[in-house]
Amino acid sequence: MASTYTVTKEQILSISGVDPQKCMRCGKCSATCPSYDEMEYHPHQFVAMVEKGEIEKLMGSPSIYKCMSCMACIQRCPRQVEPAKLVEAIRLGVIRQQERNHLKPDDIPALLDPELPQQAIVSAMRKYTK
Amino acid sequence: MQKIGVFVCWCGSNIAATVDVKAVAEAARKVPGVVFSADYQYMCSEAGQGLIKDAIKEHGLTGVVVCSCSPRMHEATFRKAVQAVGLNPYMLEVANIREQCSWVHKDMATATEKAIALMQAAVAKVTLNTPLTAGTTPVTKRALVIGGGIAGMQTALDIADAGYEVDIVEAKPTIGGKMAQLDKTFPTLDCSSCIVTPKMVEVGQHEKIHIYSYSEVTQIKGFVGNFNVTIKRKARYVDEAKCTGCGACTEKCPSRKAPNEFNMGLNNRTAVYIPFAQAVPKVATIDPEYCIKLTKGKCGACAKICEAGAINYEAKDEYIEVEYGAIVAATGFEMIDVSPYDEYAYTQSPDVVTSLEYERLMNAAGPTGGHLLRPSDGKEPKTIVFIQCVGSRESCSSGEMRGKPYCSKVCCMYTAKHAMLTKDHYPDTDIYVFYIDVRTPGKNFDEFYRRAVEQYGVHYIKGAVGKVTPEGGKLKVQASDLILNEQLHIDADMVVLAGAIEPNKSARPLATMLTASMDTNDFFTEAHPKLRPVESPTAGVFLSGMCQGPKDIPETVAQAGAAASKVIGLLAKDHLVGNPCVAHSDEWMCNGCSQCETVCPYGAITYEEKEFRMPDRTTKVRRVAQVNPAVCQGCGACTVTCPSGAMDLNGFSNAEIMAEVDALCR
Amino acid sequence: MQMNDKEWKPKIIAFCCNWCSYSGADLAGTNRLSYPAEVKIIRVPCSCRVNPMFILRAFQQGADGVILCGCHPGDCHYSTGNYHTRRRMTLLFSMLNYLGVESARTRVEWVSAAEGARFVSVMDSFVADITKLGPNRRLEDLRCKTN
Amino acid sequence: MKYSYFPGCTLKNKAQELDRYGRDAAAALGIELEELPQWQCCGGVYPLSHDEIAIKLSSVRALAAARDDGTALVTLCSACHNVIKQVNHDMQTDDYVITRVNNYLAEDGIAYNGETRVLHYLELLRDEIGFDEIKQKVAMPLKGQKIGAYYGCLLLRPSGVMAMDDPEHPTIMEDLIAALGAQPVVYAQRNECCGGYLTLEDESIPKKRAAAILENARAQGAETIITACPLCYYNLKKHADGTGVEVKYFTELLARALGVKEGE
Repeated sequence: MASTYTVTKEQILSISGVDPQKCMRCGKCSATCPSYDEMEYHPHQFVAMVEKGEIEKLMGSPSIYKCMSCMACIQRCPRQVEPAKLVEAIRLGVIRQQERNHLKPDDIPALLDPELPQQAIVSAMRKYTK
Repeated sequence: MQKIGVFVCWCGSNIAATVDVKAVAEAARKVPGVVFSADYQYMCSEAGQGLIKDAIKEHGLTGVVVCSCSPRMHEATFRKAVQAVGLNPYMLEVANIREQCSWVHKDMATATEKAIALMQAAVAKVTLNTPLTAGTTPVTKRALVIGGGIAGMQTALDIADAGYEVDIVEAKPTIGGKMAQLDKTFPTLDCSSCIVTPKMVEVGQHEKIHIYSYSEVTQIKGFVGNFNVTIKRKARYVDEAKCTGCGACTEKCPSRKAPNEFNMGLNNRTAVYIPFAQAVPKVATIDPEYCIKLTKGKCGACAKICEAGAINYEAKDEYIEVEYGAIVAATGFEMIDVSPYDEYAYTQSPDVVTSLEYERLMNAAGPTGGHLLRPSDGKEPKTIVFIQCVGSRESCSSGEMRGKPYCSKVCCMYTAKHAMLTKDHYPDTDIYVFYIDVRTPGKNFDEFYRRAVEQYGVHYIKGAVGKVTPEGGKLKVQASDLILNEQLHIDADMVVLAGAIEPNKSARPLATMLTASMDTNDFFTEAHPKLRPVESPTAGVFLSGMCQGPKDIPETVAQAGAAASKVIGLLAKDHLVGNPCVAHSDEWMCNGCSQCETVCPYGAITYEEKEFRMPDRTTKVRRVAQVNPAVCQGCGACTVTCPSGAMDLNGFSNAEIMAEVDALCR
Repeated sequence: MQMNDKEWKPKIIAFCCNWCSYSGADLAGTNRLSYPAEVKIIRVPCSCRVNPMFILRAFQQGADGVILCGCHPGDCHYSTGNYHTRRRMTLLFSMLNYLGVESARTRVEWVSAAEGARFVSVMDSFVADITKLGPNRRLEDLRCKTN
Repeated sequence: MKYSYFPGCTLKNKAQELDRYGRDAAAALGIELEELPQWQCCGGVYPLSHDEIAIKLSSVRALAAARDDGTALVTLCSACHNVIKQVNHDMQTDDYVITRVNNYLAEDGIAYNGETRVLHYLELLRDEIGFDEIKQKVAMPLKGQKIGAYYGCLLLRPSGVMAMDDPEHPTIMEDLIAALGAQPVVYAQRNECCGGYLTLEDESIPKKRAAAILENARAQGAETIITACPLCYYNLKKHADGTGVEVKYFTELLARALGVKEGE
């Protein structure tokens, strides 16, 4: 799933408000991430890859839909890097483009469990669609 | 009216080749106030100095300008020369026509013109100079060392060996500090107490050293050479002079639930206690919080058993005042409280311990007698995870910071030590060390760490621990391995936290009493980070050990010796000759605003209520600034800060500098 | 007072702290590095001794540029003096700017005792700047002139 | 004592119990929770990107309404609380957000600058009523019950903004459990994520997370765990069968202890 539109490193930094240069490469974000095993690129890699400018690789990775926004990495990062904000910014870089919603309203009914709280649907729509 | 003489040096050809020295001397004669001028090949030579001396005598000169090399070279030489014939040494100015003229310009006309301007500026300044006399103050030949750990002990010993009296004030009942609690020391693995307890004995027996244990400094007055210090001797309810340290009272004491500080609270002690077998002074102390007699009025078991009659339940805190010439801060460090890092479950499981607790668990004199047994069930741990940088190297950009922004320096090494010692005794143990960077600068340090990896098979993992979950008697450790790019899950039996080092809590109030500056982390600041590393900017205050910044034992001992040598250098003087170029305040102009007091880095300025006789013959009490010339270093920060222009600096007064400005702009 | 542009040389006052910058200037001399003779140095114990008044006085007396040199931040002999300098001069410079004095006429530079070459390059560039600006008449008080 | 109340979508629908017990308990404690006359969905998750403005508008409308009413705004659902509290913080500190949000809302005649105090129901219990007071009012103490608090992520993080409790060592729910007469059980996984909204796409992730949380709670001796979040409740309850751990809303236990739970 290559991106159809280039999003620059500068845009990602501006959307996220994150400064990846604050990272000291300790790995606390990836140590604390509950979704680690589901991800192709892990939180610390988001930081390093954004710093290096490898935005396209990240945009093409399903990892961006695996973050639970639990903010554990934000809370525990000793240098206040806030990796989850980079994951969010990359995801927005993708879904803000036309026809790039990860989840379409039409997909929802098939996923619906009768007990599922509205909160889950609303949150997922917020995270996955424009 | 000043009578000024101008002396122009050729410096061989160094000046004369580029500057027309005769023209400078000639020009000098035209400057108002100049009554004599001359040029000579080498002004700094005997003959040159003789020329100046003769001219002073002959022409009754009141001020002298020497146009020569930089004042940093020969100002002192010429000052001495003029003083020899009765002129105040501060009535001399040097015009720098070598380094800042002849050596940097090539064209003779230009260089000569500039030399003349520099000469004129110097004449303008010396015209306004006033004779200055450096004050002298006597020195009390006794030093105070605050803190009785390895830093304080070494400083005290070195000062005492030089023949000066030293007092150590130690807050705890015994000296010895943190080093007495350590098991082994890196990188040699020699037994810590085997090397520190003889030092403690030496300190205790030294005829020049007096130990005030279980005491605190509560007030410091005075300044370099003349400090007046109030020491609070906390009531220990045991007469130090009578107690023989036999320990009978500690055996009889029925209150046995007080946490044992020496063992990091891993076991309990009695209410009357001697911290450990080799304590100095070896006398008992009663913990008033746990003593049944002191809390409930009943008991008295210790008094009954004590043959020496040393127990005194009526004891009160005592305050004594002592005079000192120098003060050394050696207040040491603590480990931060690691409980805010509860993702490591320190508050949730007794098997998660700090490094210092681990140190006690391995120590033969510790709560487990040197057998490494985990606190929860007393079993030998098979898998141990060490976590580095707990609270060190944290960002200080937000107010939410849990830890410290600096590297605590010793953790990498002592963790390698812990790992190796554990493997030595229990080779089957699986040991994981999670690190951000392994920092081992130091002699034989990296070799030491590599030995842990290569010979002992300690698993060093570049990564962090995210969560420790105590469950079913195990500690489930979730961590990252950044090299393998994996998340690890380890079932550990113990987790050891290398918590950050922080200055002892008593350091901040002490710094306030000393008016010694501190950084934002509460480490004492040096007078100069490179050139004066063991002195505080506050004159007469010296720094020893961890209170200045994280350091290991050899560095601490080296710094302790350095601080001692500075103290000896000070105490060796009968009088301190001050720098007369100090600030002074015009009391009539001072409006009492305290701004100078705030900017002074030395605490040289204080405020006093003073009575003034007003023009209308009434008297008025006003609050005015006072500069202590023995403490002022003459930077001039206060002079510019003063909004009413009351503060001025001797030797660099507003009028003198402005006269130079005027002369150079002419 | 009319001067030929070709003959005109700027008057420049450099305040140098005794511990770093003055020694840096000495080192430039020791190494025989050259810089324009228009620069005339006044030695002060610390850059924080320089009262904004001195700078105003220099301009009033006809100086065309004033430069203030101190130890690098964090290296001050008196620990914090140059921090005071930095703040005070920021204020003074903005006031001078308000009065219409070109901001290039004033400068604060950090020069250590080991930076003889840096002292020279700082002075070269400062003199070049002032020369480009030409004479400063904005604050000059002609009543101060003796001739 | 009167407060504005923001129930949120889920409490009107799948999590009606959380809401109902909360209201009943509040009434029993003498607290008047007045539901905002008009409110819109908070958006479910706080946008972690700096430039998302529109999502924050519904929260600001609710906050402004509470301000105009002169009351603090009480939330019960963890997600609503997290969003509204964080948006409120933005409206106090972030000029970029303040300007843009107010530009949007100017049409509705709203100008808001973070004046409202946002309280989670738990904070209401602790800080406004007091656990000692609640202890007095407990009619049916939950004696002998071993209850673990499940905080999840949203109540505590980011701690600088949420400021409810220590993010790694919270005690607010444990203190409530103790006040209700039960025995609180501390277990490490209580502030680890349940898998959240990923459940919609891939149930395997919440399943793993729930297993870890429930197993840890059980191993540490908890019989019941309580939560304030409908999504945590869903994810945990779905996988609680056979673990021996019950999952409940904290309001249910509160209502029961106060003796206002229907049918008891």
